[in-house]
Amino acid sequence: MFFEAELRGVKYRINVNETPSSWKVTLQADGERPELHVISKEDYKELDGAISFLFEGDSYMVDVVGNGISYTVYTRGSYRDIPIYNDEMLLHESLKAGDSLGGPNQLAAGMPGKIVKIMVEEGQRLKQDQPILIMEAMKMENEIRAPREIVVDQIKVAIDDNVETGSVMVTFKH
Amino acid sequence: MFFEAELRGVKYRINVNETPSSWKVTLQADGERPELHVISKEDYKELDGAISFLFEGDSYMVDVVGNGISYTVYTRGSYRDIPIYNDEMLLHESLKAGDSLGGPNQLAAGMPGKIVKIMVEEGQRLKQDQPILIMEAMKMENEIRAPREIVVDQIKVAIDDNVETGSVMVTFKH
Amino acid sequence: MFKKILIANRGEIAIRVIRACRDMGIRSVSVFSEADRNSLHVLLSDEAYPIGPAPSNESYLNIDKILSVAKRAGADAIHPGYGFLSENPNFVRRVEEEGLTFIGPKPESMEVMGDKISAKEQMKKSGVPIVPGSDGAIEDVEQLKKVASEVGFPLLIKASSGGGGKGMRYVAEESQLESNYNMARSEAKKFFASDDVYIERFVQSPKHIEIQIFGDSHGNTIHLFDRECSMQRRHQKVLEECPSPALDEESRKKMGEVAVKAARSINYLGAGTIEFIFDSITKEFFFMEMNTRLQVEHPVTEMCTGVDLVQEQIRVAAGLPLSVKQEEVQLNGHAIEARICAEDPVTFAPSPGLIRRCRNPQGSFIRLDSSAFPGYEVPIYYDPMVAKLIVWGRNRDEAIQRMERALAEFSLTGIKTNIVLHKSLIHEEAFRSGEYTTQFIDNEFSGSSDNLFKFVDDRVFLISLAVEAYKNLKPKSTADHNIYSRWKDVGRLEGQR
Amino acid sequence: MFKKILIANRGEIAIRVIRACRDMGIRSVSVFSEADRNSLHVLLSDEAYPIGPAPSNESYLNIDKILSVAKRAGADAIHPGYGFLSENPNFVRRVEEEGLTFIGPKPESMEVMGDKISAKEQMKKSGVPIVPGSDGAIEDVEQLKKVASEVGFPLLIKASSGGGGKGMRYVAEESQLESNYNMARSEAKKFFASDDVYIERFVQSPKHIEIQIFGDSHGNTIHLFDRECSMQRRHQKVLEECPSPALDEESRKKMGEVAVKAARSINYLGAGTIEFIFDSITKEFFFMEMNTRLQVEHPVTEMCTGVDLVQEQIRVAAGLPLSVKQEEVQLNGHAIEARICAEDPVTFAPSPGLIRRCRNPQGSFIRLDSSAFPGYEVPIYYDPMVAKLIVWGRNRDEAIQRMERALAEFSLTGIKTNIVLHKSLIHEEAFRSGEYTTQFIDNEFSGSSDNLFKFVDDRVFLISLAVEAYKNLKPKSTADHNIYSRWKDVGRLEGQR
Repeated sequence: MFFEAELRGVKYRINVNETPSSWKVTLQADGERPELHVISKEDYKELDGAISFLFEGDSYMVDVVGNGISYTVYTRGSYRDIPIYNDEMLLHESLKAGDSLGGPNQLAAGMPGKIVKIMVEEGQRLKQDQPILIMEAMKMENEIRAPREIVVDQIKVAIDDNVETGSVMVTFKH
Repeated sequence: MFFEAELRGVKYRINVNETPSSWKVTLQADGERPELHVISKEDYKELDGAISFLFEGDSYMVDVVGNGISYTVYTRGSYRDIPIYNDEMLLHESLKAGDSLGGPNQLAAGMPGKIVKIMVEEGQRLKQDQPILIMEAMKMENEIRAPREIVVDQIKVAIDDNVETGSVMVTFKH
Repeated sequence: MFKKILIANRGEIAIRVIRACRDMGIRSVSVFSEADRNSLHVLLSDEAYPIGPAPSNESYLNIDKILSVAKRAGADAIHPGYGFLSENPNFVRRVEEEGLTFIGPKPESMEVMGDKISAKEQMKKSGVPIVPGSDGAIEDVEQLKKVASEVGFPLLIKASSGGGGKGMRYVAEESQLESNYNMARSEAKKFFASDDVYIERFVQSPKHIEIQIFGDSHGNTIHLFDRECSMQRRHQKVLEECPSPALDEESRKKMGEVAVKAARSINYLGAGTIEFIFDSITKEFFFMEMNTRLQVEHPVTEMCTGVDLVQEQIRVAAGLPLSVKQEEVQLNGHAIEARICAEDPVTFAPSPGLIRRCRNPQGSFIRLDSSAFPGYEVPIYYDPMVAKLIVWGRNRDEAIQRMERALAEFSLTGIKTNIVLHKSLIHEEAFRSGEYTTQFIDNEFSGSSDNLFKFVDDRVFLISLAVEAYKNLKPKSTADHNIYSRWKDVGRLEGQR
Repeated sequence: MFKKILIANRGEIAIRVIRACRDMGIRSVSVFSEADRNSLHVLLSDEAYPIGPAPSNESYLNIDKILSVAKRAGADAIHPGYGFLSENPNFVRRVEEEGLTFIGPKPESMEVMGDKISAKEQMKKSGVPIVPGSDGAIEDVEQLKKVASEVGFPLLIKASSGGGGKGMRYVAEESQLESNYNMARSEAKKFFASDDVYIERFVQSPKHIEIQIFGDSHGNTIHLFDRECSMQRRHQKVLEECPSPALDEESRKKMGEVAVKAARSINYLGAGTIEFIFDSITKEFFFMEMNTRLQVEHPVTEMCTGVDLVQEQIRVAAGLPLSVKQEEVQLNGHAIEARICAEDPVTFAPSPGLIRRCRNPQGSFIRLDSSAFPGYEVPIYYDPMVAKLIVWGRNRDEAIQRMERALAEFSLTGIKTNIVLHKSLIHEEAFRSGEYTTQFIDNEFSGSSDNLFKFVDDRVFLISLAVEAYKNLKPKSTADHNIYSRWKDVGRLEGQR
């Protein structure tokens, strides 16, 4: 199975093949030669909800959380948010593009929170970085700003509304 | 649903009724009057694989492990092994009686372990408490003895065999 | 001694108090909002009662509800933890009116120390050094200019009832003075309902060093040495140490004595903290404020003195004398605390949500006070701190090494946490040398993701990711052969491009 | 200093050593048998390699395999933990032949202290008090009778190469002497391949008190005070304390000095323990044996002295001097350790199997060294100890209270554990008074289930059980209406009986 992923600004082409006893994973960083890793399934095991991964002698406990095209991988107190794509994924994404999170013409909540202030009106033309609204989460106020010059279409939230991750708060005109 | 259970030598009749918002549990100890407990489902919730049970103001984190007619209940560093029966359970048990664990005419392993010594022969008549075999588990030798006066039918294990919980090791003549 | 204590708080500090109660054979009663039925303090306390909806002002700040649970449960004392009602003199009076004991200082102490101007006046009277500045609120622009020229630039304008950096303004030179004065007043009015502001000298290499003090009702007032809390981001403490690496023995002694003097001057009862601003260059220290409650970072003091500060609070509230005398309090070794928060370590944005896995560090010379567990959903309504990791060593180097070990063992996934930030901070030269100031994180630290995420081979991330993404897609592919075939064809075409 | 240490062990002690390595910036290499691929030491170490099948003699006792992994991984030292190869002088020599460093004493020390008779002779020479008894093995029945009449009854016959109570016989009076002698010899022959036995006085109210000693290669030998390990079942330690509640300061000082003298007499290198039998009545103490390795219960000493004994072992093995001098070692407070084992607390039968949930205690002044986690299957092949819970207090009472609190928080389900046994033991009057002897659990403790299980309201168990049993049955009932109806009919008939 073929994927593309991006990590710290570098694009990778990744190929995964499963055999009964191992995972064959080819990593190819942009402009580099492909690197094949044959990982025995004994060295890559699920355990306590995580993965115990013995890699080149080193022992890692890894968590992989996510689905679709957005994953987070944790290990040793560190983590990476890694976007990953393949054609099937892109197909699925395009099918649900109508209600995707924070698409180009809408503003969706990146975390659950409560709307404490709205600084714009429907129909208003905004400059890039102009404040749109303030959302409170965990005692902190987060100011959400316009991603570019844009015109507000609908405001779908009111002050004191609680919003969930992904809720569309404001739409923009095309 | 009606059950009988036994705890610390006392027999209990227990009746459980579920309503949308609560559990109605009647406990009746042998020779005592029945005691009805209405437990709100907010006070009895599953959490982190356990049960958070707020009972008469007290907060307990309870684990219930088991199935069939044999349960273990844990809380606050303490636990109880509690046999529980109702007619359905007894029916199920009788259906599989042929291969039940440690029935009257066989000796089954109560824990996983390794056979280190066998002191009897097939056909031998044993006195009550006469040693039958020694099983090793976790660096300890456990001597298994005859439950009563009995005659050995078949010996189904050999020295150095690893046995699992429930493995029949010796059968007796009827 | 009390039979039953109600804890008017949540999260790790409620659990901390529950443990002190258990240690003393006292029953603990916890309260919980609708967002906290599944929180650990509910599970660990002996008793637990609901007190209303998630927002704090309808639950943890609702005095009536808390008192009604206290009476219903038959509690004889209330521990407020920190935050919420812990520094509310009205709450203390209400508790006392109900015939219960408040575990904390007298309301009068809260009042005098709660207002920055009256606190400063009180301290000045007691001979505690304070930052040069205005005596009380600035009346008008004329006085502003006069006092500012005495104090000198740069200076700060602060709200009298303020905190957390709100209503505070930095003034580099005289030309900016009047406009900042007006902005500070309007912010103060907005946040604190009073537009009183004052000015004071801006210390250029400031460290935040505080002294733990303790008074009982038998006339004893002691200090339990110092804590350094200069590792802050926007006035929020991130990492704390006991003792401060910046103090020499003479300064330490003097600061302790001054703190005891300050506490004595108001007949302070219970646990309190005198915060000082320490000038790294001149070695002067000035009174900043007094916190009339237990601090988040109290465990570092416990690790180095062996004194259980929460048990001591309970003893003192019950009318017993302190269990230690000043000369018995020994500073033994070095402790560091890392506040583990549900937040993005790069942007510092809060990251509430479901905790998937939680593998806690263990072992020699470490302590964990955590409210996290697998399957726990960190609510959006409260503080993002989910745990405190505290380590001890015979000296600072040992403690730092143990912090590094414990952070590496700490696996908390599903939400974002600042574990990786702490890993990075303790490697910074400014931290290693002990010379960091309160400005370090905001002005000097390059907390970029490259800097933070240098600890693990990228290939480990990529391989794990790819195998798990494969597993997620595979069942779909095999279950629906058509889609699988179609995808394979697309994949092949793709491969040929 | 070493760059990489291989740990030739498993479970909690392997993890303990991994943590010391991390604290010192040394890479750790773990090894695992086929039964241990999922064990925590594999997950927590920096590197991990398989060494063969589950039985110890094919893996953790297999010197060739361990050395081959050490070479492959490029380790420069090997830490043996306790048990397994830790007291095997042949292993030490093999390690040294490979050019690696063994973290532990010289093989000669192991040899002289490993044989009970030579150990006793060595100690006698060094002026260490030993239990009155035969000088070396008993030659024949004639000598047996002569020495027995000098030593007096009751007495013990022990195997020279024995341990763990095997080959040991109690003789109450002269008439039982000869038969027991013969039985002891035949048992000794069977278990230890040598029928050498010796006799010694039976101490009537014996306590097990041991001294932690440490030697370096620069001529320093120190002790780190005492531990009391009298809470034993059939010679297996259950619960340990530091310091012993039975020693006065004079005995403590004397015992420490004697232990240092004993260690010096064999130029002992590294961590070792001199075990004494202490007569509660006469306050005499006699040398019992020396363990030439780290003890399971070493954390109680660490908690009270602040010295990390494993780091110290590594330092000393690397040729560095000890990090503390005798006069710097301070005994601070009191620590207690509970060994948490996968076993039935009433019958003491092992209880291997799958751990379902594992909620660990946390908070102030406690430490946990555990190899347990949810979903871990405790294997049948090794020791049943899965964790050590250690608590500290400024005094013994504080420590006991904290132990009670931590045990109450400890939730380990799926397997049976002795957590409830510890809860019961620390409530016993003999424990509270500190007067318990090594006979307490075997002879005085009424560890019946009624006694153990008195801590929780029975109704909590019954209600939870009934609701969960209901939930287990309900889906079946509704899914298959016929069975459900039939059962209901039977139930009704049943109800009418």
